[in-house]
Amino acid sequence: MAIKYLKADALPALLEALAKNARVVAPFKRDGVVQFEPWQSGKDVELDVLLAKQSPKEWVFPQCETYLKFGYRMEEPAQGATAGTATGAEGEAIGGEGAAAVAAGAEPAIPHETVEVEALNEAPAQVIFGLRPCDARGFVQMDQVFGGYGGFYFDPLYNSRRAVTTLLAVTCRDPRSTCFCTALGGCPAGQEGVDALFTQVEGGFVVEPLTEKGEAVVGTAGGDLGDATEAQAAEANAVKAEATGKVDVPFALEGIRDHLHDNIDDPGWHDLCMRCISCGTCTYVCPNCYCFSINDELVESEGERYRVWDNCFNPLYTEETSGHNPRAQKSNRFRNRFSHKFWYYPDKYDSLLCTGCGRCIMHCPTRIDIREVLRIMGAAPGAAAERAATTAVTPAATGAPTGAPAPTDGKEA
Amino acid sequence: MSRQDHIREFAAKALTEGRVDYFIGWKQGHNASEVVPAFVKEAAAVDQLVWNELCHHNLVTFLKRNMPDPAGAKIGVCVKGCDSRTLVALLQEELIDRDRLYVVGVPCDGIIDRRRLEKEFADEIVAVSCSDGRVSVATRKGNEKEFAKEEVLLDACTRCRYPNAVYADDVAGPPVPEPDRDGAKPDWSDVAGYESLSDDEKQATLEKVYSACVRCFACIHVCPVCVCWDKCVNRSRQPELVEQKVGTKQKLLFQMIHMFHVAGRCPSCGACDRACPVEIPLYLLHRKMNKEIYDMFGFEPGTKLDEKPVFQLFDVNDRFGD
Amino acid sequence: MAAQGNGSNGGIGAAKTRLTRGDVAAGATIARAGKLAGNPYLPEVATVLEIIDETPTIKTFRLRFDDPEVQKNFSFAPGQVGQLGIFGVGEATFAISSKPSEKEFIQFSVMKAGEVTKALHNLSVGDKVGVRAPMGNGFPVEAWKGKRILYVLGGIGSAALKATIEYTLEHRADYAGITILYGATHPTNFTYWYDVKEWQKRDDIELVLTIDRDCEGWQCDVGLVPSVLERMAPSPENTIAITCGPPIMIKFALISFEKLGFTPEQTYTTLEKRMKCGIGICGRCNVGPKYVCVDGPVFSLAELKELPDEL
Amino acid sequence: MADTTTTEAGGAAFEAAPGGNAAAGANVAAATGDSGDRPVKIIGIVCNWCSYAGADTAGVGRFRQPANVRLVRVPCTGRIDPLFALKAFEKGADGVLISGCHPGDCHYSEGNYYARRKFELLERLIHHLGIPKERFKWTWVSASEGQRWQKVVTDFVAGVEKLGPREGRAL
Repeated sequence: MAIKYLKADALPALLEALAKNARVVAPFKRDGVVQFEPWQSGKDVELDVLLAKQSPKEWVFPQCETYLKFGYRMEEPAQGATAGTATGAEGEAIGGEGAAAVAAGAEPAIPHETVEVEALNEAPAQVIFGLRPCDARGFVQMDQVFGGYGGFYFDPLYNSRRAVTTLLAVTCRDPRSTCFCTALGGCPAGQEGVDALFTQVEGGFVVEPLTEKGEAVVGTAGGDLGDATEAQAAEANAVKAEATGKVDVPFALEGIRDHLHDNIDDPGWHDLCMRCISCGTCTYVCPNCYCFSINDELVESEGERYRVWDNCFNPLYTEETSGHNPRAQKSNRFRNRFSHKFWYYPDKYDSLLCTGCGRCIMHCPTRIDIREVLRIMGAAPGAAAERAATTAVTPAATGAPTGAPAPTDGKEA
Repeated sequence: MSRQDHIREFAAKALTEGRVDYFIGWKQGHNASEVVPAFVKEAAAVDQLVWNELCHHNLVTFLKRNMPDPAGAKIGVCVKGCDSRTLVALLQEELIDRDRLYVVGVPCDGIIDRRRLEKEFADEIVAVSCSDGRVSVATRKGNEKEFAKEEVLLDACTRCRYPNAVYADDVAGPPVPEPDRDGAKPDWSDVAGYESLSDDEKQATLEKVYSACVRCFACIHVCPVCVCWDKCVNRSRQPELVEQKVGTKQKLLFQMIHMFHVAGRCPSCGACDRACPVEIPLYLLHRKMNKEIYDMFGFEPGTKLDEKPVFQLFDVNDRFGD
Repeated sequence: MAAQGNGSNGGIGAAKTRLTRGDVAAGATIARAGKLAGNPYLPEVATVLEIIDETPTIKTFRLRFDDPEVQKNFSFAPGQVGQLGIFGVGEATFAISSKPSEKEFIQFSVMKAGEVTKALHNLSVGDKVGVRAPMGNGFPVEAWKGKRILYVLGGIGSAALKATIEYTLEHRADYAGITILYGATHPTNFTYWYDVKEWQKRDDIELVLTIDRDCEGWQCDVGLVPSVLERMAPSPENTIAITCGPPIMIKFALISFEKLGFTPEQTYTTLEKRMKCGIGICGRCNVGPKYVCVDGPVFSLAELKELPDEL
Repeated sequence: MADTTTTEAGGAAFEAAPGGNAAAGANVAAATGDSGDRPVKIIGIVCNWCSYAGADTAGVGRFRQPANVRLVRVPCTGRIDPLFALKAFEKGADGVLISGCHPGDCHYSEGNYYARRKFELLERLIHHLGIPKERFKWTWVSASEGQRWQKVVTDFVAGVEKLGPREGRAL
C-alpha cells in the first residue's frame, strides 16, 4: 500500500472528516493529565506526552458496561387456570406438556411475576487516533481472550465493538526509560493490530495504511493526504530506527515462562511483593489486563446486570462465599499477575499478555517494576537469588543524586 | 553524620541485634528521580537505604493489618513527622502492636512534589537532586531545569506543623526547628478557595474532579489509617453501601466513604493524593475535614500517644446540636 | 488425561459446547440453549417447578426453561455445571444435579451461604430465574467403561456427583462395579435421601452411609468419611475413585486414596471456585494456567498436582 | 483547552468548574422533564426508642404533619454512620433528617453522645460536598414529644420545599 504524507496542520481536518461517520478518540490533556477522550472540534491532540495515563482499552472494553436490562412484570393468569393449585413440592407439573402447560396448569391462578430480559450491546463505529503501537498490540492480545477461550466462547460485547474500531497508531519518537517493548517482540513502530501507522516527521506525518480499515481512513482524508516523497519515507524510517534503538532490553524473554513455572514456590515472591499495596492501579492502566466482575443492581422492579473491571490484586477477587480465599496472601495475588502474563496466558494462546508499555511501572504507587520481577523470578531457580542481589540499587550506575548529600546534612554540618 | 547515615546505622544495628526481622526505609527507584519503599532483611544490605527530598512514601502503610509478611514480624520503620502521626493514630487504637515495632524518626524539612515537576516537562524526568534549597531536574532528552525548593514542595509540607516525628524510638540526627504550635493555629488557607465556592459550584467541581476516579483502590490501600482495606465496605455486596458500578455517583460516594471513615485519624499526610494514578487532589477535601475537626475539638489527629481519636470518645459537655 | 483436562465432555451426546477458532470464523455459534447461542452472557429464563427441602440448609430446585425448544434440546454431560441466577441479585455456579437423561427439568441443589444462595432459598414455585448451562468439562464417563467406580462424597458434595452417579447407575452394565460411600454430619444432612433409599434397594451396587457421630436410630456406619474409607479398603485395581465434599474431607480422602494405592491418574475430584463469567474470560477461577469454569471443574489428582497451590 | 482549570497546586484544581453547575443541574432537570413539580422526598433516620416513638406519638395525637418523610428506624443514633445520609442523597433523597434521644436519655446510656460528634462533622461538611445545609438536619425528639416531632418535620420539610427537589446531582 502506498505511503502517504499528511501535513501537521491538516490533522484536525482529517479527524473532523473521520468524526462525521465515527466516534474519534484521541489523547487529550486535561488538568495536566493525558487521557483518551472523544475528540471535539478545537481540541488539540496531545502527542508530545508519550503515553496517556490509561491505555485506550476502555473504548473497546469499557470499565463498566451494562449488558442486560430486566424488569419484573405482573402477569395476569391465563384464562381457565385452576385456582389455588398447590405451590408445594409435589411437582405435578413434571411430565407436563411444556412451559405453556406449566403456566396454565400448575401455577397459582393469581397474577404472578415474569421477567423480561433484554441484552444490550452498543457498538458505535470508532477511530482511535494517537495510540502507540504497544497499545494496539494490547488489543491483539485481548482479541485472543475475547475471541473465545481456545475458540470456545465468543464474547459478543467486546468483539462487536472491536470489529468497528480502527486503530491509527503513532510511532513513538522518544521512548521512555520504562519502555521495554522490544524485549517482548514489539517495537516503537510496531504494526501488530495497527490499521494505519502515523510517523511524525518534519512538518507532518508519514502515514502507512496497513489494513483495509487503514485504507478507508486514507480515503476519508482525500486531497489532504498526498503521496510521501522518498525523502519523507526515509525520514520516517530513520525516526523508527532511532526510536527502536532507544528502547532498553532489560531482560531476555527466553525461558521466562519455564522459570516462572519452576519458581512458583520461590520465597522471592514474598520479597518482591513487600512494597505492593495490593491496589489495582497496574491492571487498570494496563493495555491488556482484562479481568472483570459481574454484578446486578435492582431498583424496585427494574434492574440491570453489568460487567466492571476487576483486578487480581483485589483481596475479594477470589474470595468464596465460605470465606475461603485461594489467593488470600498478597504474594499469591502478586504472583498471579506476572505468571498470568508470562506463563498462564502463553500456555493458552501461545503469545504474551504484555506489550512492554511500562505504564504499570510509571503509575504504581510504589513503582513496582515488572522488569525487575521478571529479571528475578524469570531467571533459572538457582540464579534467582543471585539476580535479586544484583538488582539492588546501584546509584553509581545511574548517576543518581541520591549519593549527593541531602540539604539537611548541610545544615547540620 | 548525615541523616541517611543515621538511618543506615540504626537499621544495621537493629538487624544485627535481631531487634527486627526487617527494616523499612527508602531506596532509589528505577531511576534517580524516584524513591521507593525498601525492605531490608540483612545488615549487609542497609547501604541501599537513602534519605532525600524524594522520600514521600508513608511507610506506616506497611505496618497495617495483613501487610506484615510474615504476619507478626518484628519491623523497623522510618517515619517522617507526618508519617509518625499516622503511626500514632494506629497506636491510639491499638491497631498495631507497639512491642513489635522499632521506629526511627527522620526529621524532615520538606518533600518535593514530583507531580508538580512532571507538569513542567512533556519529557520524562530521570533525575532529581536537591542541594542548598535548589532542586535540579534532568529529563531523558537532556533538558535541565532548576527550581527553588519551596516552589516545588508538597502542599502538605508548606504548612507542616510536625516536621519531627511525634513518636520514635530513635531519631536520625538533630531535630529540625519546630514551628510555634501553641501560638499559631494551623494554616488552612489552602482550603479557602474551595470554601468560597457556592454549593452548586462545589458540587460541579467535585463531580468533575472525582469523575476521573477509576476505583483502583490505590488511595484506600495506601492510606496508613484505612485498616479494613481488604474488608472495605466500598467493595462489599453485603451490605451494599456503594454499588460496584463505575459512575460519578458511585465514585463520589466511594471517596466520601473513605474520607468519613478516617475522620479523626487522618492527619492529611497526603499519601492517597500521591498514590492516585489519575491525580485526583484527594488531599484537599481531607484537609477541609481536618479543619472542621480542629474547629470542633481543637484536635489534631495522631499527635499524642495517650489520646484517642475524637470520634471514639465523647464528652457530656460537648456543645453540638440544638 | 490430557484430553480430559481440555474439557472433553465424555461424548454423552451433549451439545457441542466448544468450537474451534475456524468454526467461529465460519460464523458458527455455540450450540447452547436457544438464545444463548450468540451471547454466552445472556441467561435463559426458567421457571421454578418444584423446590425440595433436602436439609436445613440445602434446597433442590427443579427448573424448566420457559422456551420449550430450549428445554427440549437441553443436554449436558455428567459433572458439568451451570450458572444459576436471580435477575437483580446475581449468578453463582452450581453443579447440574438432574439425571443427564432427564428431559423434563434441570435441577440444581443449593446450600444457603451467600447473597445469591440466600435469595434462591427465598424463591417459590413459579418464580423466574436465569440459567446459563451447561458449562465446564464433566467426568470422562465414556473412558471409564469397564472399570469399577468408587464414589466418596460428603454433604453438599453429593450435588456435584449426583448426575454422574445417576448416569453410571443407568448404564450399570457398562461398569464393572459401583461403590458409593456417602457421609454426612447427621442423618438429617443427607441430600437426596429419597434417592439414597432407592439406591439401598439395589443389589448391584455397594452403598455405605456414614455419619460423623452416632445418633439414635441410625443403622449404618459411623465415622468420618476418610476413616470409613480406609476401613472399607477398596482395591485400586481397575477402579476410578471420585471424591467431592467439603474441602477438608476432600483433602483427607485424597490422602486415604493414596494410602490405599490409588494412583493420581485414578483419582478424580471436582473443584469449586468463585466464578463470574463461567466462560473462561473473567479470570478469577484460575488455578495456575487452568480455568476451573472451562478446563474443570473435573480434574484428576494427576492434573491438580501440576498446578500451583491455590485451591 | 479553554474549558479546563489549572492544576498548579492541589488547591487550584478545586476551583470552580466552568459555568458552575446551576446551568448543568437545570439542564438535567429539564431533560428529565421532572423539574420541581414532584413532592420532595425526605429520609428520616430515627432511633427506635425516642424519635420513632415520638413520631408515633405525633401520629396517635393526630398532629397534622407533611407526608414527605419516610422513616428508617435504627436501634440507636450511635448506629448511624454519616454515610447513611450521603447514601440517601446519592439514591435521590431531597433531604435527610436524623433524630434520636435527647443527650442523657439514650436507651444505651451513651450512644447519642458518640453520634452527635459525627452528625456535627457531617453538618459542617455537607455543604462542602455540594449539598445545601438546609437539606440536612439532626435533632433530638423524645418519645413523648409528639408536638415537637410535628414541628421539626414541618419546619424541615418547609425548608427543603423552598429549595425544591434535587435533580441531576451525583450526590
